Amino acid sequence: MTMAEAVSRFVADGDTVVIEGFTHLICFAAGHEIIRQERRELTLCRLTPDLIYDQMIAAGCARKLVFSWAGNPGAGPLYGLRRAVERGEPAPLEIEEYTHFGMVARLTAGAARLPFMPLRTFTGSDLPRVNPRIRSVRCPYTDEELPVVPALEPDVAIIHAQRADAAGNAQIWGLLGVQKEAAFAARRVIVVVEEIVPESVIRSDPNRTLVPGLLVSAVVHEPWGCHPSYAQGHYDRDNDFYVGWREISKERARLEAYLDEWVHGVSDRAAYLEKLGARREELGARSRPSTPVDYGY
Amino acid sequence: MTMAEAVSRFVADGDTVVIEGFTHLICFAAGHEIIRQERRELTLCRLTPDLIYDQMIAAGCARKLVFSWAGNPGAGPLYGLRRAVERGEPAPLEIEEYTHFGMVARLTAGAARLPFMPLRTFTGSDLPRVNPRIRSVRCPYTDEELPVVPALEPDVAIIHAQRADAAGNAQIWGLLGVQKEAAFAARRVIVVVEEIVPESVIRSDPNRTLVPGLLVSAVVHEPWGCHPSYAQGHYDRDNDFYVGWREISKERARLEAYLDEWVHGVSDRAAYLEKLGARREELGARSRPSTPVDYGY
Amino acid sequence: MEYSPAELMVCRAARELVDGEVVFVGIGLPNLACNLARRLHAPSLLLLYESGAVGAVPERVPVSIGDPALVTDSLSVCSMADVFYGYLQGGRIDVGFLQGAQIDRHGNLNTTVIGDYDHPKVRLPGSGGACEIAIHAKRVLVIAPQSRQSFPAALDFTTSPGLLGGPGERERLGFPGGGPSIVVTDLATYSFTDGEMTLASLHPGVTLDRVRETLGWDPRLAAEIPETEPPTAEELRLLREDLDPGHLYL
Amino acid sequence: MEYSPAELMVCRAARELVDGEVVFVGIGLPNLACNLARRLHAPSLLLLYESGAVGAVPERVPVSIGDPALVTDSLSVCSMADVFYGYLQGGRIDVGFLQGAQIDRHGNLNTTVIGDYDHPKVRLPGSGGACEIAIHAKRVLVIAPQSRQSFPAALDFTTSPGLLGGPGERERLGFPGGGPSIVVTDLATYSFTDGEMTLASLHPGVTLDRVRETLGWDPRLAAEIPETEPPTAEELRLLREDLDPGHLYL
Repeated sequence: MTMAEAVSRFVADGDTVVIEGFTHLICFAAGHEIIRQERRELTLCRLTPDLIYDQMIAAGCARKLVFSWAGNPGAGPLYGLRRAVERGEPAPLEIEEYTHFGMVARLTAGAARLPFMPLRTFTGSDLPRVNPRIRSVRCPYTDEELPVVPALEPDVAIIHAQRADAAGNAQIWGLLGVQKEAAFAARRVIVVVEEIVPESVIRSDPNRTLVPGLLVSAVVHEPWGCHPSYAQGHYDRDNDFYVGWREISKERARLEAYLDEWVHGVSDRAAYLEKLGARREELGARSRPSTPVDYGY
Repeated sequence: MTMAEAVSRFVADGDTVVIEGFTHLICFAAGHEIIRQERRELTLCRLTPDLIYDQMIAAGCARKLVFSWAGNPGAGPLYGLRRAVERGEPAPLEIEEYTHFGMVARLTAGAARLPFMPLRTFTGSDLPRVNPRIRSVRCPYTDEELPVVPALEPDVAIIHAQRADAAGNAQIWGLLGVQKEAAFAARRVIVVVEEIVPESVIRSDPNRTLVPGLLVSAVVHEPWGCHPSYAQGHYDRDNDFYVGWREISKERARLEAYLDEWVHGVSDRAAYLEKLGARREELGARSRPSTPVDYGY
Repeated sequence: MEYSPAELMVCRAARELVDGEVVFVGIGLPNLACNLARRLHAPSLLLLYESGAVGAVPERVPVSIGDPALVTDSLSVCSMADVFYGYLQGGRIDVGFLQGAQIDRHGNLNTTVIGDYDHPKVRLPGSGGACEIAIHAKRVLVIAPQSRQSFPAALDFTTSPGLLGGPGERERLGFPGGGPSIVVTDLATYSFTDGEMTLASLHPGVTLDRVRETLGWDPRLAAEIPETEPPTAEELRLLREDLDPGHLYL
Repeated sequence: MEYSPAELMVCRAARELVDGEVVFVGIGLPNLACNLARRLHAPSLLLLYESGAVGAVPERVPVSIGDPALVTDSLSVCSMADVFYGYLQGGRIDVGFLQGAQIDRHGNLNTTVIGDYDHPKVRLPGSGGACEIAIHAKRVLVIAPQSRQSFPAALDFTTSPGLLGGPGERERLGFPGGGPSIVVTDLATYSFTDGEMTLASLHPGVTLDRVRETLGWDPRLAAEIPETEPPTAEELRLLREDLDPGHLYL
């Protein structure tokens, strides 16, 4: 399925959307297609909104942001997000804020179809004061009050993986983030991959399958779909782009010019990559293969 | 470290002990050494007590059993356990009983140092009536009552793995059972492995590391340490032995004769294997290597 | 063609499975029924074993739920936390198979004790994953040989809930799954009406009297009670030649 | 030998780390401090990054907490659920590093907003994992440049608890970790006595007046206030030649 078709069929206005990936495997290709298709009123959830949600917020896709750390990792603020929160530009943005652990626990609960998860954090912080969704239960064994967070069950999760078979059985290595939890928690799952492989490759290492095909609504083959994020074993993070985002995003007009040129101005990811040109050669990965294991009996 | 030393140093009378592994990677070598060293008053915890706990109970090591399914998988009852429960032979055995999900949740809570975990099971069953440790909490979002189980934090967990480095960073493939949860839940961890490998092998596939060395008190190199259980990629399950256990265990005297011959009668695992002889050739695994992945950038 | 009661039970259960469904499989007859269905009308049936093997394609008859043959070439092998939290409680299982040492008219199951819990006559294995399968699978297929002992008027212990006391009880308790949809014994099959096992078909050669003699209560009868369709030659060939050539279970 | 305030801060923080400890590492100065300690007195320091890399041995300066160089050749790479449930809440972390846009005298930290939460003057990134590191790490090292803005009398928002209102409060709330043990700024280091930041050493060339001018309260003073030991030539060589040759952070 093409990304355009997957977004058209499985991402609707008003949806709660998770495009996950902790630094690693953030599917910019999907975010850009959502911008191009002008989805509106989305509730965007991610631990780290990162540049991708900064762009989607600046493009007017979002009504609300659910998150735990909103910065450009190692390179400053997310100005698109800040303009929305501080000044309501281009539209007001409601925020619902947790800690990383809180977001992990919310997706863990969602994946297990539990209404809540207990966790030991928040105590002594002002976060529960500004977020009434953070509550507590009394432990029936120790009688202590434990903080809890509510399940997060997105309408759609978009999960980038290094490889999957045609049915969407997806294998991920390197940083795993909350990709598995997000997939199990979601009502619909779009799996985007660097490589579609024969089922026999997946079956040769079944422990590596993080998202089973039975959860998957659509499989999209989109090589380099994460740039400027990265895919271990395929291409490096484009740190220069991340650092440069500070200047691009600082002024609303310049950020919008970026979107015009690099999102609206290209028809799909292939066109984006063509425009990216020689940068890809600099980012390509050197090989560091794993030692195989043996599944025989 | 030898198994004798590991058991001597890290398993004490009265301890709560978990030797885990769901069918796969059950460390009989450790169980036999505990019998040889005549540990007493243990609280033995496992989802499936299996033959190993049947033997340890018959040998008089256990005061209490915490479990969820007590049978010889596919081959009848565990008579040693039944004699202890039904007739108090060789000693009365207290039991504390859950479901598989309940035991998984107990170890999940223990691994996270949470006092309890919620889960949707038990409702409509008589199990909560006979096990007052199964309780409930009210969800502060949906107002429903959810069953909960208390954390299980064993004094010692014994985890068999296919390979580890000298520091105990252990990699497991095939059935994973609750090996990770048991290791994180325990105060002390003994890792037993088929193969000690250079650290570089572990580092070549870091996602495969299920038990990190920082949890590990002792690393024991004990090839074929699981027989008659199995190790994927190394040797098959000795199904004939499992089926034959029915006849061995049926009479107390015959079971004790088995222990005399195969446990007390051998000094260590090497002697057991020598006695096992040619059976090992029949059980050796054919090779089915995984397709490597690439960790480069 | 001659066939055994176990063969009939497997074939009848296999026909309950719909292509594309996700089945939580047990060892023995359920495993044979699933693999038979996969060879015939349900090639895309997805088999998930309690041990964590998803999309297993065992090359030999698995002797245990953790047989290494269930791992090799599976689509995914996950932890048991994922099995129970992610797949089962996550609502991903269409069909579960259960057996029971005792089964009552509402499809409630006992696999824990015969006699008193604290002073059992016979100590049985316990729940394993049965209680949660009974609660979460969208529907449950029960396979068990029929006798007055195994189908008593009242259970000694309820391990896994079926339809509990009758219609509406599962809904009242908020159970996500629908509970037992069929019971296949060596004599007959039963569906459920008004929350109670209802004789739906008699196996070839079995009389209504024989059924009554081997149940702990007088069974409710369907309006029509046809003969259970016997195994086909193709089903028997697959079972005997491919699926259980060593007669481990049949 | 000349050195920058950041170099001094890194070297001073590195000396707080004990060989064999498990450190929850952040990017920037904490990462440099940990890798410096690993090269000198703490070769067995185990570095765990929030992103799930355990025992990382980065071949280049990581630009982000999820840098691929933290993954390649790590001892283990796990899910974030394992990081927070297993390692952090599981009590496996000896040392955490925290920074803050605002820090108060009790070591409480604000990384959320300047101004009112609902109408912020400046919206900061938020907690990330800081709040749970502050609660669970056995001790916390705080590194931050010092100014009246960053060390105010009262925080605009408490993101991550330090010693809260003072002695005994963490214990009363059942916090597993001990909270901040040291604050290293570009001017001085502070330990904690009676739950309050206490000036413990002045960096070379810094006066007590300068410290007082750049804190939002009059600081408690240790009985003796020595000069902070400056970086050694070997520390500076490692930092400049090996650990941050591109001057990304220094």
